[in-house]
Amino acid sequence: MASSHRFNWAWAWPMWALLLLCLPLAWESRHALGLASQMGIAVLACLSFHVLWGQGGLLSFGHAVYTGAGAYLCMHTLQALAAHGWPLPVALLPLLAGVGTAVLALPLGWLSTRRPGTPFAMITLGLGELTWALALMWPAWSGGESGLSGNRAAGPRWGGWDLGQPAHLYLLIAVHTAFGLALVWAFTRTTVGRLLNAVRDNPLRVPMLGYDPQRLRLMAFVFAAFLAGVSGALVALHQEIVTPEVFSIHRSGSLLLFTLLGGATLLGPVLGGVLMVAVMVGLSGLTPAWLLYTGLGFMLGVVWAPQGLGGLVLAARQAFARGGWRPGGRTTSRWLGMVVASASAVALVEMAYQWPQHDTLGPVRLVAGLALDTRSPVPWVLSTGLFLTGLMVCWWARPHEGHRP
Amino acid sequence: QHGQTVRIAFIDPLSGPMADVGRNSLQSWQFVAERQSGAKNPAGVRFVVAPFDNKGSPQESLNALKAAIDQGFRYVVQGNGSGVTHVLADAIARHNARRPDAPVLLLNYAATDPALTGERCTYWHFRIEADTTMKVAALVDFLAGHPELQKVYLVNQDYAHGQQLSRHFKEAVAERLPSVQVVGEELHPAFQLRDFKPQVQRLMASGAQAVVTGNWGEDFVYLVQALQDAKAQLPLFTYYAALPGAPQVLAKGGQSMPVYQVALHHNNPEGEMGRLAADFRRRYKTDFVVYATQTGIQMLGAAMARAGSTDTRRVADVLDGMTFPVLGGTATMRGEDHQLQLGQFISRWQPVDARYPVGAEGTGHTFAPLQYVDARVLSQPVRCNMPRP
Amino acid sequence: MTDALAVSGLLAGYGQSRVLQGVDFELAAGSILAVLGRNGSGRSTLARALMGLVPARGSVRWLGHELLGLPPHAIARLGVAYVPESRDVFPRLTVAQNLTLGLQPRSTRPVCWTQEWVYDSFPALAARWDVAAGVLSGGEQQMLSLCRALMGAPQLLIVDEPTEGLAPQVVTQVDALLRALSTQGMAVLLIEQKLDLSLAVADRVAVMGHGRLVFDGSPAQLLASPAVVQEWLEV
Amino acid sequence: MSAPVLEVAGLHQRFGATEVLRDLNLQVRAGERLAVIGPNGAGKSTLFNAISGLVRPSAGHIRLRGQAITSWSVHKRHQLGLARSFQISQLFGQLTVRDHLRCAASWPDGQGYRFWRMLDHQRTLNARVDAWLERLGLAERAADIAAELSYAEQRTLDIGMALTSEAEVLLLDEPTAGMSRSETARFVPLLRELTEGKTLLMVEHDMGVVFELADRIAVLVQGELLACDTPQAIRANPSVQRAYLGQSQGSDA
Amino acid sequence: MELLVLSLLNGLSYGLLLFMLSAGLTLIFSLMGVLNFAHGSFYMLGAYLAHSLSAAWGFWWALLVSPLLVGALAAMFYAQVLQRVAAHGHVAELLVTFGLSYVLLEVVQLVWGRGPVDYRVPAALSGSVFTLWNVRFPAYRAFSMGVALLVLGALALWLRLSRGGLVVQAALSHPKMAQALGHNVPRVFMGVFACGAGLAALAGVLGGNAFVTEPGMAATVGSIVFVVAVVGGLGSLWGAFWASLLMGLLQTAAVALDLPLGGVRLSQLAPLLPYAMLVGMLALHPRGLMGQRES
Ligand SMILES: Nc1ncnc2c1ncn2[C@@H]1O[C@H](COP(=O)(O)OP(=O)(O)OP(=O)(O)O)[C@@H](O)[C@H]1O
Ligand SMILES: Nc1ncnc2c1ncn2[C@@H]1O[C@H](COP(=O)(O)OP(=O)(O)OP(=O)(O)O)[C@@H](O)[C@H]1O
Ligand SMILES: CC(C)C[C@H](N)C(=O)O
Ligand SMILES: [Mg+2]
Ligand SMILES: [Mg+2]
Repeated sequence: MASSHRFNWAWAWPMWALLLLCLPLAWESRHALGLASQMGIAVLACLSFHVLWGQGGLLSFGHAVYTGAGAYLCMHTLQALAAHGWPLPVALLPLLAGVGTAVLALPLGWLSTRRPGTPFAMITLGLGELTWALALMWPAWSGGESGLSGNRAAGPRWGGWDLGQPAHLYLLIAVHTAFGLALVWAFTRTTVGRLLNAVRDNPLRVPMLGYDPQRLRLMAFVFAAFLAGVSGALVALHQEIVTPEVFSIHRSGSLLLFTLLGGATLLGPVLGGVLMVAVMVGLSGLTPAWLLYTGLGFMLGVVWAPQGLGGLVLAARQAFARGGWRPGGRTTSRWLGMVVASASAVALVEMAYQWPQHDTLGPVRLVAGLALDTRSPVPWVLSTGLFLTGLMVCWWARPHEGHRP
Repeated sequence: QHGQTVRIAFIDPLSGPMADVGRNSLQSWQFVAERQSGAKNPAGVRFVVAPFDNKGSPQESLNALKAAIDQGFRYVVQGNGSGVTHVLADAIARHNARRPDAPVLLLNYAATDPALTGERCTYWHFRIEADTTMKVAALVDFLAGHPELQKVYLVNQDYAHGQQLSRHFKEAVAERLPSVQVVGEELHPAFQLRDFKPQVQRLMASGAQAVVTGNWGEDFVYLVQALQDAKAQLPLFTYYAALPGAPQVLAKGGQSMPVYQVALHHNNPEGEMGRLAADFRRRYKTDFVVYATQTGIQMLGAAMARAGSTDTRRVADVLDGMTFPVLGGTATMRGEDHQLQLGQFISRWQPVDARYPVGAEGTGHTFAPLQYVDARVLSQPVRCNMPRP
Repeated sequence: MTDALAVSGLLAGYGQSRVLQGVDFELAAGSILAVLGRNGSGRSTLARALMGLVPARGSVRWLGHELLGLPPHAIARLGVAYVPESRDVFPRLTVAQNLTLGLQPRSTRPVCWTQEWVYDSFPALAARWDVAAGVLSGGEQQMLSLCRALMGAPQLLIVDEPTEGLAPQVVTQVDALLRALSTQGMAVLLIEQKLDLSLAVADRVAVMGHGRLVFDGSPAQLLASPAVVQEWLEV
Repeated sequence: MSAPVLEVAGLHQRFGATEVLRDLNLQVRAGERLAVIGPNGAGKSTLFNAISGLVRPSAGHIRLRGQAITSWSVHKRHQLGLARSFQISQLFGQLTVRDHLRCAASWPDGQGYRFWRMLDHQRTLNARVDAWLERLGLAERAADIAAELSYAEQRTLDIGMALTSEAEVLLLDEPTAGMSRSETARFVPLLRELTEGKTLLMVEHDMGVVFELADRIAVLVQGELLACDTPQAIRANPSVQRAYLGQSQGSDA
Repeated sequence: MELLVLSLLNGLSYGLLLFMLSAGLTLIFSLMGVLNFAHGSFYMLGAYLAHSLSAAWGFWWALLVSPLLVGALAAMFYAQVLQRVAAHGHVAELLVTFGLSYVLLEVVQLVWGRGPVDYRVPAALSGSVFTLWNVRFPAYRAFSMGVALLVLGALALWLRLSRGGLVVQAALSHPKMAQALGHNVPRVFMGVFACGAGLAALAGVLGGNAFVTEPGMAATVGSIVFVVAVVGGLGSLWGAFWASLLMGLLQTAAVALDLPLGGVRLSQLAPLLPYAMLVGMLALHPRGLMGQRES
């Protein structure tokens, strides 16, 4: 994994922050706004995971414990605040929740970070499963399977600031995300940040430099927990409900997977977070086959970009720096082949999913006007043919790989 | 409002362990909506039902709800999972408070938790199926006629629906049928067990004479399999023995176990409902079991006709306390708690015969109606005082 | 006699950086070629390239086979053995297991180096035959790495700094061993730091600089040309 | 003569059945250079491991600068002024050469566990690191990833980390191993200069280096201290001849 | 008494099934170090294939062919995908195997539908072998216990005798060196991977009808197998064996006894036990029961 500090982010994060802050102005649709909010939150969560994995080489299978803890802390405070009418602005809850989570992470982190590698991964897995199950078993605190809900518009309002309105909430989220990104970026360039990389690469050597590896790991862990807590709290505010699901192993899983897919550079978690929402909210809304696409996406993604999508972007950037990308005959035709192949593959998949419910859902409509009747053989044969042709083109125009310097 | 299109968002599990039930419900809604669109409903509107998969999770349900609202849906139907219903009801109440101009209505077509029309009732939630207290009433009514069944064992899912069923069953027998005693009770995690052997072992050990379960979907299937493996013969009282997948399994046991079902549904309805069910089976190759969908569409049609509009606010006000025609009678949406007052069938699992020729899921067996328990019998006292806009 | 190993125009490197800029040399069976050079001059890269461990271009012919493009295990099965400078013993396997892995699957060559032989000639290993190789001392690991390579009864031995970390006595022992091997007809490519040792052992010495062989001749010739030593070996 | 800065008393080191170090006693005076020699597997590196805390001695005591450190953790020992290099280089694969030295210099520079200060802004630290890069001859490699260094460069970096920490007591395990003769020739004087006024323990098989650098030589055989004396005495010592030097006496020297 | 004996037997048979599952993972995860997230999916695929095959040719053929098919598939996957990314470390492997698990799940649901399929115990084995205190012990359970023990024996022998195990362990630390010694590391890895997958499938064939064959079955065993592998100790077959038995017994005992403690009942805690055990084990003794290494 390429360590993030080798790529200058000095300009990147303020621009990103600016972009985020401008989005709601650009968008009318509440749906798009919702998506953007979720992306912001997801990015924050992935950033927190990045601190552990990208910087510390710690692969956590139970990170949802901390996002979840943040969510519940936030929700409980929100309810209390609504109940007792505390003069505490809701906008501050995420930070509070973050701090609370960090405190919580101290003992758990101490337990988890004593050893890196598999023991860490598996302890976090265990803690994750335990927390999830316990939350379900303790409805008094977790609200049982239908969870706790609250009203984010509660609490004192200052100067027309009304979190009830999506745009305002969005701004809150954007600020936190930008702030988190800046924080992580800075962290990667501090002494501790660098030593953390050292621990990641060779834990045996670090003590000989006067530092206690576990303490370094623990610091990273607590910092990550803080970010996770903040993002969890934002989820709570965005959804206005928290269920034990926030602890589910699937949450931890998707956090892990998409951050890894993003890659170990600071760009990774950003891409990962955006992609996570795009897939799990966007794609799953578009097609019943979204899981299949996700699975294939992971496989191809890793085969093509083993360093993660972030790595891919950086590589492209360097490629441009070195005289740019010359679309030679081969490259273009390869891309063409890929497009054809994947398009027809999508057609096939969609038809495969549709034909059992042909009567309910009728023919497959990929693009306006084009209707594929899943019961006539024609579209099947056609798209299969196209698919194979596409593959053949790709193969014929494949790059001369590997064995040359 | 004539000629208008009413878009209804269907939010229920279309993937995961509850997917089969969800998909069947979706098909029912779409089928009924199509069948009653246009001239066939008093309001002359066109009903369209769009699916939103909530993967059975409250969180996802909220995402789905957000998406639906953003896409301009104002009518939401949901039922598979009382937990989810609670969440949606809360969220919708919040939303309607924030955007009073275009409120959202929630038609709950299956979720049975009484709290939905009790402690936690809201103005925007309408239940068009009997709640657990009513179904239990029907059960107790039936058990009263079977004095030989003294020892009852409860097996339920450990979430709102199952918990409430256990609780209210115990209350009801304690109150109205003291002769019956509950000799044991299981509350197992919902949709997580694959093997009910231990539960069944305890059940058999308890010397029970009858089992009552509200389990549905896979939890019902696996329970029955375990019972069959244990060669159990005691009668099984159920809510959801006709939902997709269940009859197949029951049929494997043949008649080894007497099975009863308390539901709006049985496999051999007469008249229009019969034709409807037949057409449905012809089209989807599966049974039409969610009758509440039919009731729901009829109710909306009637309400819109009366309101002379499809505007949710107006429709809600009309629904509040409205009595309207349903297949084979009338039903009333009680104003105080928005709980539909409608009777239930108690049906029995038996081989198809001349009188009841239609088998469940194409098996040689069917649910044949034993008795129709009238709404008046089922009706329960109001336990709700909702804030009204 | 014929040249068993013929390398010509060998280019190799890592990613963008090119290390070998075109290396040519021959190596006859039964002779020892010592490759000298400054640190970082690319000698280990040469070894790796011959073994198929780094992407390379050019031509490497060994007993009539073209080695380039073959995967390492195929090369090894042609009787080529490699002792890396970083020893690379398998830390979690015992010494004995490490040696076993030196034996090649379905090898047709006669096995002349048995574990007994190893333990006799390197008592240090004999004492520790059943401990995990990872805990061996540096020198012990070096011996193990060498013996492991010999277990496969190779005909070409590529050794990268075999005497590093060895006590003087053992160093002399290894010299003797290498000489013995070559007299038994094995071709040895010796990458060595210690000039005097190389000169003593090798039949021919090559000097590498800037990714090329800047000198190739007998030890005597090298000593006779102080310019080369001056430019490519001294600081 | 000054009090010993490092003192090893009655040190035993057992691993299961094998006894690697037997009743080892050793005193090192401040500012002296002690070379530890001995056949392979004699226990030299193990001795270093025990002193630096990588293994817990089975018995015996270790005192560093007057403190009993026998049960101290590794990093505490370093904080007390003990640094070492490894026989088999221990580097951070993904870090650049510069960052290696930065990490090594952080503690002595008083950085502690600071997570609010940017590395780039630590003037003294960076100045010190640049100076060391020059001295070690790694300056032009400063921006490269450690994994891309050649073997000898990696060895240099490993030793460089020990030196950069500028600790009182240095343990170097075969510093010149893997270095070509010329590199060694360049390195030895450097080493002498850098360890001026510091205490140096080194394991070395290159007798040339040993006799050139060491004030005293300790000969370790089979985990026992065979002799500990001035180079001349050791060179003359017949049992050492037999046990270690062999005929190739002072090879390469 | 009966209850005790019965749950003891149930525990054993469940434990042994668990072992068969984790035996495969012991090969793939703790030997090869591949974080294989598709293991549960191979288990599921095995069950579904067995369902169809036994419908076509009968159970015994299914028992034989289904694991072979899955093994072949796994081998192809390894050669085509896993091998390419292996160079980039375990994270890449984790991702692709995870992707595979999604794909397999969806494919299975496309082919066999989203509900459970009716895969039943073969008639030949549906009887019961013996009866203790009128507790019938199903022949099928006995049979699958036997198979599990057979697997254990075979694997133990293979690890003892063949050099494959050695090569894999060696390649774990220095893949290139192992290859440079003339061992075709990629092929060995492919073989071991396929073998592990085949074992998972075998577990599927036997577990699919002992329990239920449905799309969720992969997820249910997904993480428990890792728990077994780790509690047993990485790289240790016997460790995995004892760990599986331990878990099987603990869980069934917890469910059967079902003592009330505090607010909850023991049976509710049953699913937690393995993870509690995992955390405890790692906290106190990270090498697991008989592990050779920590990571
Ligand atoms: N894995 C690698 N990636 C990139 N560059 C490398 C890699 N390994 C070596 N190099 C570079 O290739 C050049 C030659 O390295 P090589 O190890 O062949 O030198 P050498 O002659 O063996 O020196 P030494 O005496 O230190 O072993 C060096 O400049 C080194 O930086
Ligand atoms: N953890 C351990 N377990 C068992 N034996 C060990 C362990 N560590 C070292 N040994 C043994 O102790 C002996 C001494 O090892 P050590 O590394 O100290 O030798 P050394 O003097 O450094 O030799 P060299 O000059 O080759 O480096 C070796 O035989 C080694 O096998
Ligand atoms: C569709 C029904 C099975 C839903 C169930 N009655 C519940 O309330 O959760
Ligand atoms: Mg080298
Ligand atoms: Mg040593």
